[in-house]
Amino acid sequence: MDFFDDATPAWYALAILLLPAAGFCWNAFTYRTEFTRKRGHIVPLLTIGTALFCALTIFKHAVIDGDVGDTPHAASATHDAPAHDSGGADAPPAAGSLADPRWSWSSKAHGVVYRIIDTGALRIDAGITIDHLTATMLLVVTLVAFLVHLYSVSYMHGDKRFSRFFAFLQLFSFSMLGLILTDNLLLLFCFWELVGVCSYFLIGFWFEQDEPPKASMKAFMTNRFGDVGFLIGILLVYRMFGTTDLAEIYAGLQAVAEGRAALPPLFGWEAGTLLTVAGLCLFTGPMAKSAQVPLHIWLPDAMAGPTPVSALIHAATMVAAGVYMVGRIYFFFTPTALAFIAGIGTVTALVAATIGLVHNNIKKVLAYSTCSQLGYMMLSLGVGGYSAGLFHLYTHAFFKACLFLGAGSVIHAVHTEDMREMGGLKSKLPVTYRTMLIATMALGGVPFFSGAFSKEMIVEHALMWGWSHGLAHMLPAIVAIGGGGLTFFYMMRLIYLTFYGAPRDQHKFEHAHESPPAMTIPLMVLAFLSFFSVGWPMPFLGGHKLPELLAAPPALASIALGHGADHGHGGFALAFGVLVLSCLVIVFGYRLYKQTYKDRNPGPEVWVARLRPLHTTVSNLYYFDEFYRATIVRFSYATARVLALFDSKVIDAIVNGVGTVGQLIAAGFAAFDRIVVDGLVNLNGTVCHALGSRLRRLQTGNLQDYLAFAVGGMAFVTLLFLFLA
Amino acid sequence: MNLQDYLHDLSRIWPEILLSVTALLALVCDLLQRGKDPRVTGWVTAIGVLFTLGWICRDVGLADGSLVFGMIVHDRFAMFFKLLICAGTLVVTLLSLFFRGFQRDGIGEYYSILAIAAVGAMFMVSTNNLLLLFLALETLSISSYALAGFLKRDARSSEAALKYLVFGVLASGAMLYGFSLLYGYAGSLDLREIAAAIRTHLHVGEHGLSPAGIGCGIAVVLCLAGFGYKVAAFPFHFWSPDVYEGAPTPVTTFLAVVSKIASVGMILRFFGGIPHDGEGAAPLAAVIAALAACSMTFGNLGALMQQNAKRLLAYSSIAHSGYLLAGVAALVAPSAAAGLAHGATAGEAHGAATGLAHLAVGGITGGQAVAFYAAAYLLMNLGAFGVVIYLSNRFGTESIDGFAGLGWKAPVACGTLVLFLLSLTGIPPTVGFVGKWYLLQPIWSKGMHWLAVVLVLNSVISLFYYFRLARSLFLVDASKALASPRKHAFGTELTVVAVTLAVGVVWFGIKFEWLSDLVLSLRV
Amino acid sequence: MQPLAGYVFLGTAMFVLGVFTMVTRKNAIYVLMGAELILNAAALNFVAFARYMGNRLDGQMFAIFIIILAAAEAAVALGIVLQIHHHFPSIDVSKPDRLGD
Amino acid sequence: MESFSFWFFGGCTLIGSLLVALCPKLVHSAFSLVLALIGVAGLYWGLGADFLGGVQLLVYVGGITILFIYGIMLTPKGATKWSLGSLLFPGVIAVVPLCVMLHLAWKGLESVIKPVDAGVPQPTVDAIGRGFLNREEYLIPFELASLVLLAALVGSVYLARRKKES
Amino acid sequence: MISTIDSSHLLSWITLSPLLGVLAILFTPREKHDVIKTLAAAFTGIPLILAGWLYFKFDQSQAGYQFFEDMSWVDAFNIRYTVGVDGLSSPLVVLTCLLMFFAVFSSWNIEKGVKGYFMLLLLLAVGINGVFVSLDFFLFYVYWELMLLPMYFLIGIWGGPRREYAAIKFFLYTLAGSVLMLVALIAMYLKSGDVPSERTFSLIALAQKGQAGLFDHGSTLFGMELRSWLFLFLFIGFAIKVPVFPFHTWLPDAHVEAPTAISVVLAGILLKLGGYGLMRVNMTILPGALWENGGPTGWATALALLGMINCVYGAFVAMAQTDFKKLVAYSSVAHMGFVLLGLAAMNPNGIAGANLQLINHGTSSAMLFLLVGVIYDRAHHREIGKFGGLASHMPMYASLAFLGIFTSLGLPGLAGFWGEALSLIGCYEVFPKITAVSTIGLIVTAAFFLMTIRKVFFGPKLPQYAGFPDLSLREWACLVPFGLFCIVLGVAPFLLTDWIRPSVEALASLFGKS
Repeated sequence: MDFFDDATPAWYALAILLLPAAGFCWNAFTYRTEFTRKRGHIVPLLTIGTALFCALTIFKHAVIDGDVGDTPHAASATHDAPAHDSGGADAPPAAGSLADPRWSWSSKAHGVVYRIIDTGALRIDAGITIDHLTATMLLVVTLVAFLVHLYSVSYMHGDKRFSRFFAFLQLFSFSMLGLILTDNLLLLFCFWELVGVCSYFLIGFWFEQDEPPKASMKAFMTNRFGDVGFLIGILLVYRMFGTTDLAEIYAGLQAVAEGRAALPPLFGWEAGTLLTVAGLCLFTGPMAKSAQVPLHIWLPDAMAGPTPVSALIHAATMVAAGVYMVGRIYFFFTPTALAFIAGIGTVTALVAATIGLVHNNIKKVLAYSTCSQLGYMMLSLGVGGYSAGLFHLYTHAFFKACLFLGAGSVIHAVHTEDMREMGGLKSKLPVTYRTMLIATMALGGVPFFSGAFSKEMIVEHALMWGWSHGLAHMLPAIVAIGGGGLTFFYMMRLIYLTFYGAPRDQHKFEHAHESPPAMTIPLMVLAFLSFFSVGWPMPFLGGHKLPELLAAPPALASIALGHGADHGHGGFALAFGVLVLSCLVIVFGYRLYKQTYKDRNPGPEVWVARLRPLHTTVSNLYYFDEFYRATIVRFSYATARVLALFDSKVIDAIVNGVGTVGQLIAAGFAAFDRIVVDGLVNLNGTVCHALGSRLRRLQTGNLQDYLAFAVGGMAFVTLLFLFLA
Repeated sequence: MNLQDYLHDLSRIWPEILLSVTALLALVCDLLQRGKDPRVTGWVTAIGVLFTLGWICRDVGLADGSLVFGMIVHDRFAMFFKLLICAGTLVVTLLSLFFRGFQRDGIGEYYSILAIAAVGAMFMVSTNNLLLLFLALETLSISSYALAGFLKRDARSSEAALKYLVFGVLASGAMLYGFSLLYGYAGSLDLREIAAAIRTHLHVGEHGLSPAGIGCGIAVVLCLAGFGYKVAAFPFHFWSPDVYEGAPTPVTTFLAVVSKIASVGMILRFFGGIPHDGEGAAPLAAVIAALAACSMTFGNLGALMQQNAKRLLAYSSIAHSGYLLAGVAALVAPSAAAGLAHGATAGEAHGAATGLAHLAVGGITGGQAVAFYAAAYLLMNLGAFGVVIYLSNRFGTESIDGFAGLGWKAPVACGTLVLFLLSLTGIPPTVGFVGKWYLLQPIWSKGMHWLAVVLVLNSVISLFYYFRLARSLFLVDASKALASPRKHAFGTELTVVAVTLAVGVVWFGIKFEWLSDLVLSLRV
Repeated sequence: MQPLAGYVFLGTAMFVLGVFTMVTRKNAIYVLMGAELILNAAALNFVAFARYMGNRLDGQMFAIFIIILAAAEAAVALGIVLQIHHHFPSIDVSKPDRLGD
Repeated sequence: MESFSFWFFGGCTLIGSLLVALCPKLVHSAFSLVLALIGVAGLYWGLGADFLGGVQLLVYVGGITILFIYGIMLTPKGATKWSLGSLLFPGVIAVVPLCVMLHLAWKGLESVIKPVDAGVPQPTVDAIGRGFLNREEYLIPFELASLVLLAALVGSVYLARRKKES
Repeated sequence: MISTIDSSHLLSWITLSPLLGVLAILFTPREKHDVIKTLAAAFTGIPLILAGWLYFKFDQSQAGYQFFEDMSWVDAFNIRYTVGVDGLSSPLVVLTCLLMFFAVFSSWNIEKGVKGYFMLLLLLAVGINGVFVSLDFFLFYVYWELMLLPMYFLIGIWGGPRREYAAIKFFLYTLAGSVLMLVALIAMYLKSGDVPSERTFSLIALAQKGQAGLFDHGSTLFGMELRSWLFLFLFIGFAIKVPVFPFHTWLPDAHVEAPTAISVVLAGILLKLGGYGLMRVNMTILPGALWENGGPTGWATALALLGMINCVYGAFVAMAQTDFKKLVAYSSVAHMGFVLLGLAAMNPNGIAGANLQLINHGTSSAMLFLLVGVIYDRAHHREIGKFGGLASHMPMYASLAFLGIFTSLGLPGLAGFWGEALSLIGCYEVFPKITAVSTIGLIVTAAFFLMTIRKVFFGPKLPQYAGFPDLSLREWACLVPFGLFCIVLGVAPFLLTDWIRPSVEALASLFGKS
């Protein structure tokens, strides 16, 4: 029986999803027990291991075996092509029906649905979608997560909150997997925020120190900015399609693209503007989560968290969730929105890479590298390299995790993160060194390493896009190519400063020793994955390369606006050209590195001196933090303070004052007197009291005054009478 | 002269007769024991008043609206107010009996004068003749002057009496002059004819008021001076804080409750004839509404900073006069519906608004609302003064600061005080709330929306000072209490009185159907 | 027959002068005398109106009761004035001002 | 004759009242009050209220004035400070609006009241006496008046009584 | 409108059984603290059990009123004792019973004036539940005001240093609002019929008449038509309770000064009364004031604008607070803004969101106040700046605090999210710009809560807090149920939305017609 014929995959997926959740609960509720405190890693390892197994199963059936005979969900009844035949990436959609030609499996078709909410208007039926992208992501996440779990057993050994660390890792795994599995935009948002919170707690794991709490808050707040944009995007989408279910959104947009429906008029905007704005709103989420300029500032700071966390969350998975999300709703982006995405990706790739050149903190260099690579991915998605971007996500996850874990191993050995205190560790940490070198090669895009495949695809797409859009649009391609050199340079600089040369801190050097197997085994596995690439046509993939299976959906938004999918596959010539170009750039990067660091001719100091203003700017991270601090942060605090003052001094007073009729009378009574506005409530100095005391002056105690008042009163009443009559 | 008629008429004023006899008995009793033990006199009076009260209760159903002795109306309205007056007098008598300042020899006459004052009050609400009205009013006033000065050793009591007297003489003189003018206008001493004259003259035509209308209005304004003085309404209220503070507390209670309720009854009698078939006296209503608004505002604002509990209650009672007058304004105002009906279907509205149907059409009238509020006011103010007497008896202080923390030392009495204050503020489930609710209905339906808003906002202001009392009593720790309890302070007796009234306040706040039905059967 | 206006004028004058006396003179006896003027003004009005509305009796009756009440009032008033004189060795009505805000 | 009596007694009343208000010396004022009250009594006679005039003379001139004179004796000499300046402001405040009010009131009344000349008034003693005792007329006021007087008597006695106990 | 008529008087029992407790405590000697506390627990427990019964017996497919009781009260004015619940009120009744029960438990350490305290607390329970179940406006009003006095004394006697000020401020503000409501109540009553026998206080009848347009064509007063006056008066009455800017300033004072349990009740339930009232009275009886000629009126826009101001303003002001409790109080202002936004939307999503927000805020803010209470009991101050490193000293406390705070800042998966999201989704359909601006509130809310976490829980251990014990069993038992609610309602919001859906749809169906 075919795996995807019944609801079985849903149970596997649910196991993947819920086992980590159960692990979290176990660790959270038993954290006082001796077992959990000492052996808090056992249950998490079991759950994540099982999840890995389930993910492998799904991957096997969906990708390797291609057990996809089941009819896909939604409006794809017309589509009966087997998944493998979806063939070349970015193939133009068939004319006529714009149904998603890609294979996908939905648990809803098999009755596995969780109706989470139904207000009568908004109905969220949570289901599970599995397609090639999902299956791949599941595998990546569970695998890296498992390895990081394993690594942490040793790395976090002896930490007083050992079990809690695993609890949060579990919670994170749960959220991340949920993010991947869900088929609903709003639920995606939910998991999106949840991973953010896990990240928050894990960054701030060592909260006694000064740095982590600040970094964690910064991370959460920056993400919150993005999330709010995301949420507004969801609101717009809901307003347009009346649903947040991805398949239904797809169907809705499909109807628009096929001319069967029209978008509701909103704000008087036409459909293109509307879709672009919605797309850009949605994109603010990924911008923050995937650390794109200008919302990238949190990622380097997030390195304050434990290194396994950096590897898992801030390198391999969570930060890539933005890219994944853009891929998930790829059909929704208009050309304008995509161009914007490409632009952001380009800037990010460049900016982060340049910062990576000058930083001395090993983890931060890696962080900026991550940032830069995420920029690559966005760039790729933006220029239409759907499969390239997602494939880069896949390769990057492994080699960057490897690098981080390696860095962790180094830090574990020398107890510093500053590369200026390292050097010469090659001999002391051979395994770490070798694995990291392999990962560096992969990251640098050295041919035959995994990174090379994805990177070249990106460059290829960027070139194609630039070619078809005009010269100004070549910038992404230029950055993509040039960035390769920068990347290789700063990575080699990292390797050099860490492992080569003479030890710069003898004391630390002497105490350094290779990490235990629990740490080195994950390193080796990841190094293997960095080298061994499914970028090659794989026999177990039926002779396909993995990226070919990650086919882009029809660009519905573009079609709806009358654009065709306007660039196709580049062909072998281009691919070869790019390969050559990349090699040249890498060689250039290596030359630069060799000249500067190996030969010291001229040494880095000279470069620094020569490029002083540039270096200052870059090493100050382009003053992003300062800018935000001076504007948004300061503005918020100032607003808060001003409003609080306003609240206590003005609103309170006005309401207190006006709330009593007293104020009105007081205006007449005490025009010449100080108008006291702190109201009826304050015992002294209220309007009413001011009035009251003025009234008291009438009550003199002198009888004849009273008589005069009474006579005056009669006159007053008479006047009143004459006036009112 | 037919003896049968004579006896018939007499039988209709049995309560007054009984009370007069009580007064005489009290006097005789005092004389017999040579003024030695005033408490015996007091109990005699109390029993007499109680007996009268019982008689009134028995007679409420018999009221048929007939005219006896040519000038006394024997109707439900009169009986209702007599009931209130008598009940009030009974409680005042009891409070006097338990008042520490009255526990000495030689004041037996007090009870006698009190009873005579009550007789005057009863005639005030039951007559439809200007002469008897004035006479009854003066009976009440003159007795009250004497009562206010009854603590001869206390200079403040004498001062209060003097102020009450002089102010009273001026105000009632002005009223009397107004009466004389109204006599000229109406050509009669009969209140119904006077009311008809007011209605006729105060009709605003297209060219405004006629000279006669203005003159008649001024005459009414002069009368209002006297009425305003009696109920302590702005701008004729100046005497009241001083007198309330200076007079012996039971007398203050009498002035604030019985005298005021009787005066309100009198005002209703006086103006009750004005509304007729949806017509009224718009300018007069406007004047009364303005006075009402001023009274409540001045009373409430004046009360804010008072230190003496009695003085505070005096200002509060000014404010309550404002509330009552607001109801009177609603009574006098021409009905909004009638104004409409004149334009459209005058005939229908005319037909529907006549006779008994006036209840059905207009809902509750201003007069009925005032009557209900008067009942509510009776309960809650008697209660409040009762507890003030309790506190001054037991702890020797009348100042709000002096009350600090006493709530913890006398939780029951002070708890009931909070309840009375709640009722005075007009918060459910107390009778004060129901009263306010009653008042607001005719005010709103007569189109005086602004007055309704002013009224409710005033009740918010009033909360502030009422709850200064509550704050002082309960929000201060018992350990910080300055006053210490005294012996022989009639604590239990006064507590029983207070609790009884408190039960009434809550009972009529929840099950007010009986009272409501009674009030709705009043023809005002 | 003498015009009614004359009597009303006299009444008005007495009333106004009475009020004037009450408001301005400090001596309690003056104040009470002012009160008597006011009462007499009203009584004169009653009698005059009764006469001019056809020799009616009710106005006169009213006047009689006014006199009775004036007497009663004066009696009580003097009692109170005595008290005041006892407590504040004076019968100046502006002296007692212990009560008041 | 009627005219003369009106002018004479009216003049007495007016001058008496004025002097009451304005005389600096208490004794003079008291005697002016007597003059004014006698004037009023005369006016009553002129209006045909013979009994009332008598009562006015007896009760007021004979009774109330005596009370006042008793009160005057309480007053220390020279205690009645008095100057025009101190009177002017409250006086004007009190009197002018009152005059306007009463004038307007009279103007209105004048337009309404229809003088009916019912001829020369008859002696009223008999009618008044019957009225006091007639069930339909003034019996109740009459009885109530007795109560008032009782209360006033008791009250004034109590108030005026020197404390025995002290 | 009426689905089931109840002969078991379930709602009356729920509402009035605490009164029996008041009586029982009244006759208990003052010194027997434990007996009094047990009695209070028992007489809040009984309604809680009955509320559970209510939950299970409630037919979630019906939009009409269930457990309906109707008795005559004052015939002359057609005042009746009418109670019943629908989907809008029944969750709030359950919430009330729950919170009152826990309020009793979290008051267990009260030592001063125990007898009075618990009597007033029980009286408060009567008032609150009464408002939720009343279907007669007069009865509604009576219960509405009944709450004031107990609250005044509970804050005024057992509160913090400025308790007197806070208590009277609370009392005055609320009374000021409710008297205007009284005026509107009377105006509606008088307008509801030409003769007294036709006039009614029944919310059901008034709703029918109002929906038929009875109040739409009234006389104009001072340039505003009667309907607008009615709406304004009622709105002010409810807005003060919500509280809506600019009537909110009583709230921080009252919350800060009130003892913990009372803050819990105040934030957890009392604020809900405002939102509930807006739905039950303003929207149901005067739909025409909000939606006319196929579009929202100025009132609806004003509602949304005020909601926006609440969200943003409340959050910013909260950010500037240094007192933990005050911060939580202002966060309530921000949160209630979402209720207004949801109600202004007048569509199923918005109204459902508002209702969810009511319930969720009821649990999360209650939890936060309990949490503040815990730390105040130990440190005797609430200055955020003076704390630090509490996560090390009191891990269990910190965990629950994180749960509460993240619920409050609207983390998906926890209760707070759904209310906010649905309100925003709903409101976005009608007032997109206002909604977009309101989301600033989300950011600022996150900012100040995270700042609080950083300052209070994170950072190095401070010696002065070294000896602090973690949660006691009683505290734990009070907090954990709320935590569970936060999670359960977060992952299973359908438990609530299914419950309220028919009523929400019925309410929403009044609007949106052109």
